[in-house]
Amino acid sequence: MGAPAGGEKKLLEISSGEAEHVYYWHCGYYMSQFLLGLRDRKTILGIKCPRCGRVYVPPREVCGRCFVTMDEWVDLGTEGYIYAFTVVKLPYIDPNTGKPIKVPRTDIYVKLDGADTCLMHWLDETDEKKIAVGARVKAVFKKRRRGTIHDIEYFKQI
Amino acid sequence: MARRTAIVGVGQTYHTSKRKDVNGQELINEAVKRALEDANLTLKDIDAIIIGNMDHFEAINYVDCWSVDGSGAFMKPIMKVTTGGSTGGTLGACAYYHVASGFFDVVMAIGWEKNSESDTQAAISTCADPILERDFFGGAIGPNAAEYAMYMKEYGATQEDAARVAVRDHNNALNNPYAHLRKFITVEDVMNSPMLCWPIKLLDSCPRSDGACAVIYASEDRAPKITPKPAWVHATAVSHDYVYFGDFDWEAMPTLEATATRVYKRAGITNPLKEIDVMELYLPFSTCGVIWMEHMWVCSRGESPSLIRRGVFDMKGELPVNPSGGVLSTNPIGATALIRIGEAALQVMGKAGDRQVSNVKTAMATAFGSCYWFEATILRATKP
Amino acid sequence: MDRAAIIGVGQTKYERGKTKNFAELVYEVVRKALDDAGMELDDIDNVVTTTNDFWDGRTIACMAIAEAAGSYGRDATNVEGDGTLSSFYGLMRTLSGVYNSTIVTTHCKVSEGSPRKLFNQAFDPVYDRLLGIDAISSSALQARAYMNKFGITEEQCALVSVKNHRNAKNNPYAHLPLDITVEDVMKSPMLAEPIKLLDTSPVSDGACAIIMATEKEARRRAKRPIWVKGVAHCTDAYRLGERDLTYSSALETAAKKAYQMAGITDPWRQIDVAEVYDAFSYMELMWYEGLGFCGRGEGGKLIESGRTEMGGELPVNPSGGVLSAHSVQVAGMARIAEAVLQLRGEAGKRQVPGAKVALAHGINGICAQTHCVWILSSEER
Amino acid sequence: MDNETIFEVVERDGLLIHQGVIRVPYTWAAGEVASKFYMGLRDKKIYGIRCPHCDIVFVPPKKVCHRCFDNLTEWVEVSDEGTLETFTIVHYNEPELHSMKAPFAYGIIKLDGADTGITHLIGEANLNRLREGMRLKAVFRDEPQGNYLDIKCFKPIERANHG
Repeated sequence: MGAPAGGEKKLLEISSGEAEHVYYWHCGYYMSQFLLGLRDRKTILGIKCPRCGRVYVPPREVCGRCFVTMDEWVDLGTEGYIYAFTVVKLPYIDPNTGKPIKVPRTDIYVKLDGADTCLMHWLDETDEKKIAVGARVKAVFKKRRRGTIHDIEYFKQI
Repeated sequence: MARRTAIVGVGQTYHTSKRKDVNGQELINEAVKRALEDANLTLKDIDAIIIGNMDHFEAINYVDCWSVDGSGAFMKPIMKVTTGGSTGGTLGACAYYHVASGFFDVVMAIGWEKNSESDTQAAISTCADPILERDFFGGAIGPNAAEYAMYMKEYGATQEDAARVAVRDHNNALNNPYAHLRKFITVEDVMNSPMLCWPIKLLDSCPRSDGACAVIYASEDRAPKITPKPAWVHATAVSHDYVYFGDFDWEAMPTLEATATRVYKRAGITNPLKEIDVMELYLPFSTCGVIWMEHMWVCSRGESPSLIRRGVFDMKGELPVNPSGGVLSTNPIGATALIRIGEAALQVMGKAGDRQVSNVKTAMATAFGSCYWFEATILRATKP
Repeated sequence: MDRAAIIGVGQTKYERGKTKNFAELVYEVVRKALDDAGMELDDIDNVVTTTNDFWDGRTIACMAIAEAAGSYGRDATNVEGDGTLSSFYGLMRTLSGVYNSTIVTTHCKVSEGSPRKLFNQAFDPVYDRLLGIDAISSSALQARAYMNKFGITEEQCALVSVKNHRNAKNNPYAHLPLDITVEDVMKSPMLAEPIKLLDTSPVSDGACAIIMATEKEARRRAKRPIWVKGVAHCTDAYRLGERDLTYSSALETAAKKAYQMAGITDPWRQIDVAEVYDAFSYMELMWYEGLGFCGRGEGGKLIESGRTEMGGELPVNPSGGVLSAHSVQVAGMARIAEAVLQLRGEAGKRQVPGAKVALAHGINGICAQTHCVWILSSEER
Repeated sequence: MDNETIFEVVERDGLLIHQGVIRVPYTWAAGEVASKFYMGLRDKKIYGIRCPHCDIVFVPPKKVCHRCFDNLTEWVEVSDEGTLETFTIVHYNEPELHSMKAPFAYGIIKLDGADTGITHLIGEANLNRLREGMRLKAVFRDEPQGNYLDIKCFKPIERANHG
């Protein structure tokens, strides 16, 4: 009877250990076309709304504003400018690996020429003083490409 | 048609960085019991419950079902809503519609988070599209930083203007016993704090907290019997528009403008600066406290810094903002926006203690989703 | 309560490994529901989506489908849970006086994740999650408790599977239409005693959308509005060891409340067709009892009598039910959509002739901790 | 770049399927109540908590009674023996979830002195002989780690042990 012995007030924690969840996400037609464009043609594809004319990257089936199906593909090439950037300095846990990311790492929002939305990627420069919003950038492709966003290794300032 | 609905009780935990002494259910229970106590109700009086958080912070699937021991939902209706950072706003709206529809008379909304149970940035970065954006999403700080950089250039605002917002919120928190960070700071402290992403510094940004909040909504029949001065819900509104992070127009803040426009229209507000007595705003960075006032139509473009310098949004100013200390001092993410609603309600009910703004007739609370989902609520001392 | 009606429904075909992504699935059903209602998105003033961050594999999963659901520029919100719950929230918004017409969407691609591991996350991380228990093994505990108490046999459970897979042959959306016998079910691989492979529901991907409107809007727009007569949900205790696993009081409570709203005093006679959430075969028998279709412990006898088959007095799951298509979070809304088709007389080969009152049922959580019951009717009064 | 993780990419009929993995680690606070429960297991004692209002002894213990919503403080030691209420024998393997290889059994056991069932593993047993109502006894882990598996499993009580 009575309270557990010892009267010791210890507060425990339960750990998830190395738990992981594996998914197999279907890219669907539109994202697949985009990724195959990177892999096979080293180009970045956008898609244009037939009603409002907005050019979306990454491409997708529906223009949310007009609620119409889009089918006009636009070859956006590989250049644009930096719309926003972050130099990540504090390592956080990479959800892909459960281990800290390597810092510094520069995340950028690229407004590609001819696009109305931004593509997210990395910049190969981590010195804030050498990065400017509005600077021209160009995608640098890998030699071996697999149909992923990392077929672009990074963007570099021109 | 719509039944009039009011907030009649608010409860929250003493927010802190880590609550090792309670599990999630027990944390929730503290807020629930305080809300019941505040409204002088028992669990029997509650007809339905809504709960929300962000799943990947604690990795609990079917939180509504799991919560029963804390939320009190045993043999009651409960459902879960979630929209990221704006979850608290979504919860408040959901409770409002539960009552306004006529299905339920007394309804409790619960927001909670135990951010200490995982790496917040790891969990939040899974909100980005896994195939195209996840690897490049180091948080919302970059775009906010760029937004303020552009703003300074265009309107002559300074880093000190943002620091003044941080000072205001942090120092207001000294009056709020529930706030997580309660430390007096100066503009100089903010300016000297570590640079996270130019021009945003450590003291310009929000912490992560363990905490819960519960807010009780009641119908027109029931509310006046529960409390002599309920906070009547006059309007709620939501707007958002993105799928990918890259989609958003950082300069124009279309979703904030749309939300503000919509909620003012529904509440019949034409001049927010004059007609609203206090605001509890979801400002994740102090810079947002400069720019967003303009997108909320409180003042015209470029005018916000001068209002901040004049102290218009200070406790004794014309339109006090964040008497509670806001998100910069307390941020249990799934609860954060519901705390805004709860604090706004306390102001209307005249129960905000040391952080009370005198004679509040109209209060506004906002919610901000981790990427540009805005919600807003207008509460008044008078019935709609 | 003011009245509201369902005026449009849309479903994908349910199958494993659908190639469309979340947004494309949702766009498909929103388009179908709008076409079904004869509406354009401009006619819709608010949106409720349904997502689950675990099944979808991303936090704030509602981001992925915002454009596809028609959320742009609209007042939108998001529920996490079974589609019957998000539909109920959609109904509340419709009746709040703030809106005229609401679209509610739900989607799930169960095949893309690891269902057992994702469901294990519903268990208490501080206590029993470490046991590695999942939906099948926890339901097996419930199945045995129920069967042992009332002498329900495995063959009686198997009859549910036989009936529903056969019904699925009449449903073009179903994932697993099958011609099977009780013997086939009994001989199918044992997973967690007494649950065998053919007692379980398939891993299905799919999406569903419904459009609800106020009475005024429904009258203006819909040729055949289906009126919502009653809805209620209720949640049992969290821990299995604290519940009566042999009978669902939460279902009884929800059903009684929904019946009361709808003026139903004798569910067996007043309801013409029911679509229930049979994630496992034994569940359909338990739900008969909780819904008051028969007495406690009489579910086995009821299925044997054939009275819930097509052509029986109260056909249950003419669509093939969840045993024939189980897209988590979608399956409950699919029950509503199927009930609507029945009441409009548009259910094709699975039509129950002359159905005027239908029941749709959804569940949520471990061993159906939460139940939600809907009563729909083609008749106004 | 440094931070790229290589995942599988499958191409099927001109469409891509991307593998993704979420490996966010979690640390859950057990809280005072569950911590006490686990401290008890360390001493091979099983503690429940009693609601005086509802007269229910909860095992495992909880801080709040879900029925009357009172805070619970009355700790009660219960027996490590109890009665099997329901069980299932699992025939599939899910190595990342299961601590035992199939076939193995889960059961809900009502310990003597408790009013609620505890869900757990059944081990050291002839699975063919499991029956509702049979008596089981807790098997404690030799080196407790402060979690649910500090009870390794419950095993059938052999008649000989009853004396």
